Amino acid sequence: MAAASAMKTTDWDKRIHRAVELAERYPSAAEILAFYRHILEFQKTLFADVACLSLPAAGGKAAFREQLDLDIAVQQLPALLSLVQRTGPAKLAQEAAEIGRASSEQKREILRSFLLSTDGNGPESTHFFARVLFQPQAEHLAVAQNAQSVDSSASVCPVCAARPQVAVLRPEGDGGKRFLVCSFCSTEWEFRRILCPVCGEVDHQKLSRYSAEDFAAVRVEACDTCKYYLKSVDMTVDGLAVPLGDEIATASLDIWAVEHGFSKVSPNLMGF
Amino acid sequence: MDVSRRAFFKTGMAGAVGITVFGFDARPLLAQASSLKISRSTETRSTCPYCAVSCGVIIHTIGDKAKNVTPQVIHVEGDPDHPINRGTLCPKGSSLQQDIQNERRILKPQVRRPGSDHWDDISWNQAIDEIARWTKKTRDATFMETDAKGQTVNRCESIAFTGGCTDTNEFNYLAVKTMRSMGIVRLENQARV
Amino acid sequence: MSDRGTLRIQQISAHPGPVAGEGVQRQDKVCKLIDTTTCIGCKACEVACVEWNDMPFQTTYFDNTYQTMPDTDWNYWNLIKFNEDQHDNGSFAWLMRKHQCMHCEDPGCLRACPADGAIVQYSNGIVDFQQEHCIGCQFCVSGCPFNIPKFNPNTKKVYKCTLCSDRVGAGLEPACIKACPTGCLHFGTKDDMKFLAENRASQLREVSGFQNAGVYDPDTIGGTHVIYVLHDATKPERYGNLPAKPRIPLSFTVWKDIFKPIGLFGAMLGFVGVVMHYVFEGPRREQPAPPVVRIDPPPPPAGKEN
Amino acid sequence: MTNGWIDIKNTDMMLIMGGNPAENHPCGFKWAVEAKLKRNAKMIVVDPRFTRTAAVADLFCQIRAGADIAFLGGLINYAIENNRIAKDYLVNYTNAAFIIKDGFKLPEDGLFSGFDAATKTYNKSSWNYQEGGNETGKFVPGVAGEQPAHGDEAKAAVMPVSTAAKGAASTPPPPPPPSLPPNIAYDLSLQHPRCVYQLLKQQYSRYTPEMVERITGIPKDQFLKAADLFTSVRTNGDMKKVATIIYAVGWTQHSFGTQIIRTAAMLQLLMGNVGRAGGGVNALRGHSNIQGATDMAGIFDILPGYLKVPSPADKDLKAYLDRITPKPAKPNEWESFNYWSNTPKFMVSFLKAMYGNAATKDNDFAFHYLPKIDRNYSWVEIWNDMYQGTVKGLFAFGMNGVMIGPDSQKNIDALKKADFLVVCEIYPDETSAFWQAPGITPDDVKQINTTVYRLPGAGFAEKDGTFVNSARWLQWKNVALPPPGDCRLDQDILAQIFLKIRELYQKEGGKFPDPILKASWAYTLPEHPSLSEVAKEINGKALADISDEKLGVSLKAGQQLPGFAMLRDDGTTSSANWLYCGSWTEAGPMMQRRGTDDPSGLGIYQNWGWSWPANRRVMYNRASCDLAGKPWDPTRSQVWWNETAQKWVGNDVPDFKPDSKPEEHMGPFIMNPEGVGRLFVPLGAMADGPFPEFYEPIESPIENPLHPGQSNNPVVKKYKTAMDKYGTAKEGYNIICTTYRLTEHYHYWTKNNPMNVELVPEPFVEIPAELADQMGIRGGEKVKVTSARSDYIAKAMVTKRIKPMMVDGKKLYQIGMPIHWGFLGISEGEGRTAKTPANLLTPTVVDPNAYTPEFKGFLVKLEKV
Repeated sequence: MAAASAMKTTDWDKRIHRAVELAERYPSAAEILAFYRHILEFQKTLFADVACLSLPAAGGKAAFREQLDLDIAVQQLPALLSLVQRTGPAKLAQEAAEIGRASSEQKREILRSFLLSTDGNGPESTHFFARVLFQPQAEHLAVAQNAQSVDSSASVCPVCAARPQVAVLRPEGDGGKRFLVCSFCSTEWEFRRILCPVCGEVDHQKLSRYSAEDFAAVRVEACDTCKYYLKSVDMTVDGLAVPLGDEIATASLDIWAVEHGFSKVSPNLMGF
Repeated sequence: MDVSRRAFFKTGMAGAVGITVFGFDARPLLAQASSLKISRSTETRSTCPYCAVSCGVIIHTIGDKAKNVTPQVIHVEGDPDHPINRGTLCPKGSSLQQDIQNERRILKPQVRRPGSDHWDDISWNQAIDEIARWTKKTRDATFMETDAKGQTVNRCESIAFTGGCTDTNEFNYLAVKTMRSMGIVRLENQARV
Repeated sequence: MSDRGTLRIQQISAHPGPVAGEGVQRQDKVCKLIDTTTCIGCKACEVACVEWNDMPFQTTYFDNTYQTMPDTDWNYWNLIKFNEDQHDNGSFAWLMRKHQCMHCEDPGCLRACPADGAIVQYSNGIVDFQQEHCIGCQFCVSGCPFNIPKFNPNTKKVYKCTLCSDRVGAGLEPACIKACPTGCLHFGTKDDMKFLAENRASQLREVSGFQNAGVYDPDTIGGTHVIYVLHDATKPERYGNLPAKPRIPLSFTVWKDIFKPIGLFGAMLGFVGVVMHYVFEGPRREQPAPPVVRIDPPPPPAGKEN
Repeated sequence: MTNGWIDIKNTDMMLIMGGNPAENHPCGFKWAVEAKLKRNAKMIVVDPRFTRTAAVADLFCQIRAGADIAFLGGLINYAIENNRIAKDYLVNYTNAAFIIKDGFKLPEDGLFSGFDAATKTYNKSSWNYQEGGNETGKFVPGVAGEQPAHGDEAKAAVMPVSTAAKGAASTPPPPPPPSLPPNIAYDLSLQHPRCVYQLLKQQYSRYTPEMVERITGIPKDQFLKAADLFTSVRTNGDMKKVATIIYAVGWTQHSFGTQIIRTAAMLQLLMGNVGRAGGGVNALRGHSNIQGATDMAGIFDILPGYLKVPSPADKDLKAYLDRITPKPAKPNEWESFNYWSNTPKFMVSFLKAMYGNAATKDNDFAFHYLPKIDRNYSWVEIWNDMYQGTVKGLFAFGMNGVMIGPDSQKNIDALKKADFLVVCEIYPDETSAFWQAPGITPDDVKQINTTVYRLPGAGFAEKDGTFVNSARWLQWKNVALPPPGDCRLDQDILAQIFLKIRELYQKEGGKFPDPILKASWAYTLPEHPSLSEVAKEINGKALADISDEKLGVSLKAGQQLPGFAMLRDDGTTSSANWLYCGSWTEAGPMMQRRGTDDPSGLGIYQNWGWSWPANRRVMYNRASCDLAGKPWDPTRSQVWWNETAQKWVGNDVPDFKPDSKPEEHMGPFIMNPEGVGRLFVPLGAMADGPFPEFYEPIESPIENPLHPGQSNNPVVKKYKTAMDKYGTAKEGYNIICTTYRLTEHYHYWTKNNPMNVELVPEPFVEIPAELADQMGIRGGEKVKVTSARSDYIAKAMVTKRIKPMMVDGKKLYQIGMPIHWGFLGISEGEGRTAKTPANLLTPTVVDPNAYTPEFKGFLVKLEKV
């Protein structure tokens, strides 16, 4: 598995730079990417904090979220709320303000409930705050656990059991080997081509790929059987892409997909 | 995923008011989405038809049968998942697209009549009728039910069938079934040559 | 796709003054490693090069060799050279060397080029021709110690391997690399490739009995961004005229050393000179000193260079 | 391949001979390179030419084309002489210890015992084991000692005993029954002079390094270097390391091709390399589905799954099954699985697949619907008989017989005599256009009365279905696009022709219409048979409710069979090919699987596609373990005996009876009735000898140095039509010629692809530089190569990669040419070639076992044009 290469703070810089670059390239998503960049910068500092913490011993998949440190997240919540109020979109900023007014017990509960959910990456704004706060920890933990998947058809993350955010094709010989990127801990795991990550469909006639000239390296990989889709970032076309960022920058493809009756496997950090 | 979640995600992107659930302005995105020229392609797993390493290939085809667009192969990729070739191809495999779409392909049935110095077009029906007629005539004229010792042989020695080394197992079985059933004993492929 | 904007320029031909971005945003030096000891001469890399660069098919002719054509061409940048290597002691080898631009650290073509911006060297080491600035003078042909730049008489421009600068600019490896079925081609940072190459060379020395195995990365031109592992690094000539000590013709070194410090004025003079030459004499056909290395060979004698 | 492509990475030593994988299988060859890089494995290449494979080898030996048995026999001799053999393996897993009947004679004079010169065949009754059980230690070695070093001494030690034994040599014994004895006599000390090991040793003691040099042209010191290197994996009998042998049609295409492969197999058995990861005897097949086409019996002498075709003497199914089903033949103290004892189940299930309800117990399951044969109808016989006027019609589906040869002109002339020819192709090919061949005048054309149908078939991407690779992997491919123009799927074309014929028989009657009318054709769309349906039919299904308690399987009628262990001989199962039973089960199409997991790291990939038999990837893998069931090399553990579970388990599917305890001493070679590997092939399996013997190619420049009186393979027959001419050195045909393929081209197919044509545009002849110098030929000049059949014109490639060689004291030259050009193609169309297919030159003569023509190593003359 080429996945789960050790995450370093420089990788956060790479994501931040890419978000800036993408915002220039795709004005339609500039507002979203600008906010995403702020979030990344915030997460980068969080990551630097957790990176020096000692980690609990590796546990099972189910226990992954339980290993995350709630206190750190609670402690960082006010800074995030303030950031969102300053730089976030209206609705989210309003939400941040409301949470800010909640009791500390309520705040803690919001974050705790995220840890209890098995797949709490929904577009709800409460999940947004929790996700932003726990993700750096999750990434750190995931790298440390270095869970290897022998199964190239696992539809959820072998480390934290969350759904994939985006697929990435990395060069393998003349072709592109597919990996899925976890929507929570950002682990990449090998996932075979011509296979639906949601329903397991293998009939190539039902697995369409939709691409637009505007986005050379990103396309919609949709399944006609379950009607779910996942975007894929083809690094054999653009080796500079950062899958999570490019996924966000190509939001108009999501609109196209939704309008054509497909549903996304997992909403991204920006809520779509 | 259950239906309610699906419905929820569907609305997750852009509401009627032109903002996303988080309140981003979705109008530029909607505008871009409506101008996207989307092409649909499929990826088909296949096996290189040349040597018996059997490199996996993924054939990228564009075109939508439903929309009456003739499918076109736009790319042949070494299958990165294939354990043997791992995405690589030799110079023959790399140029497979030229084999799939090649202007030298024969595209219609033809017949060369006795004594003729050229090909004539022939319809499929006519060709198949004539071939069947030839086969029956030849078989009936030469079929041996017993040999000189009176032993049952049920064979036809006057017709031969050759081929199959670059066709599928299933085709080969149909060849065995049809030819052996006609008593044809001269059944050969590239195994010896 | 072809996003060369992401590559930082380090040197520009005939360019006065400092180079934009030079020394400011350095990128890792890139390098292509060719292990000739595991190359099987299958030419998958040639096909990949033709396909990626969208070269027109051309008619080739049998020339007493497995080699696709005698030399690289303006529309065929990557060629495996097949060399029959007979030694006096009776030992024999069939050496196959993937031949293409070496992307010299000190590029003779760039030094020789009088046209502003026609040849650039990116800070990652790739030497790239910008045909829109090329004036067709073919000085670069003379300046190259590896006989790489090739003139297209129709467009009156010179072409060569770009190390897929468009792909590298997009974070990809060159097209030839991905095509290699035996994995004898590698691409990465120069440091990594050198490490890999030296490891392989020592394996060859220690396990395979090639006592002279080594890495070709000639220091006479500051090293190259295409390096070879050779069974016998002491005799690179055996691999189809790979020079042991490639050198840029003196006149071009001098040309650059004299004119570049003078800056704008000198370069203008040089450029004007070339333009004048073009105006009065038409595009250059024959080279001034130093003499052209590239001479159409006579019909090869029996058994030569297969 | 006994092993597989990826498995090559597990080897320590490669002998690549009779094949050129770097050129012909580049993406498979990567695993050979991997072994070199990661394991420091060594590669020895033996070939008439210094090829692109040789270019990356550690050691290259240039061999005279066709001298392979001498080289391999020399290796056997070297391994024995230097104790580089696998003693335990040899004694327990091969028939080394078995004692051969008195009266068997080795071919010192070129003939084994039993030769009948009149019919050019052998009476093989003496090629058999002696009955009698354990003789271990009962033989007291003679004065010559137990390990005679030289052939003559060995002979001296053996001959008196064999003639003296039982005192029955003077009176001819009655003809023995044509079967193996049930209780084979054996000597575990391997000392008995007639035990297989001693005979083997004696046979190959004649293949001294000096003799190898005389025959092969490989200097003695080079041969010894190669022999020392190859056998070094078994230094002092240590079993850890493994060597593989890799070959292709450079071995098969000789008038003794099968025996070359046998020599290699014997060497591997002797050294204990069969069944092991990184070992084996590995045929690299040249076409995408030639393995599947052979498994499915697209050849005259077998039925699917390598069942034998019935003969006229098989008066009913029982007689047939009695004849072809082997009975265990082994030492009483040993076990033998004798898997072919299941033959009746395989055969009845096959007949049920073919004829469905029309195959009943009462009609012998339609046994007589199948044609019966008692002669050779192989490839060259088709053309020979067509040339002689007895074959009147030919179907050619993707097979270009004119180009393939041998003797293309004979094939063209044969087609002129046929009534009809049906060609299904994707490109215009030389066979359908035979009447347009160069040299045929407008007047000639008028005289050609053959009706030719050229039907546009479908390319690989337009069809689904299964290909089987060289490693026996079944892999399904899907349809990527529909055929262009009026092209049709090949299976549809075949179905439509057959159904039309059936319709004619229905309406009009005719000769023995039953099998045509009753062949099972239950496809949803009869004129467009779905290959998925066909694939399921090939796997087979239960026709009634059946169950097997021991396997814990019970099936309802109509369910797909899980594997061949469920096959029945009572008509309650159908399966068109027992070997593929398990490929499409109730769990789905196993050959479509794409699991990329390989937990052992050995490259087994159990969940990718499906491999016959029973999804095992390395055949005979029981032999990868010692007697106690422990892997010879624990770092390459394939299977092993699990004492707790009391069964064989492992990373691969054990090729063995799963619950047979090691102490039962069941042999690992379960397809042989003896259960062990055959160093000596008893009775009828080989036409030309139980041990391989070196014979000269039919066209040879020298007399066989071993026995000049019997130079060629004694059972090989020459053909006798006016077209069949064989050249001799005396007539001036004194250059050895061989043919081959190039990396850049695939047979007669890629000459239609511009990129491949650009890479290698024209035909050529590779000529040694020394010969070219003598003849004043310069590279690029046109030369004419002439054989006794015809001539071939192309440009000369003057090369140092082919050296002159000293063979039996004579200086000889070899030349060679690729086969890819004919008279239709891009270069041909541009007038850039002489339009002379290489196979104009090759002779019609075949290997007596596999009927493969001798494309390699024939004689020619060379001249400047």
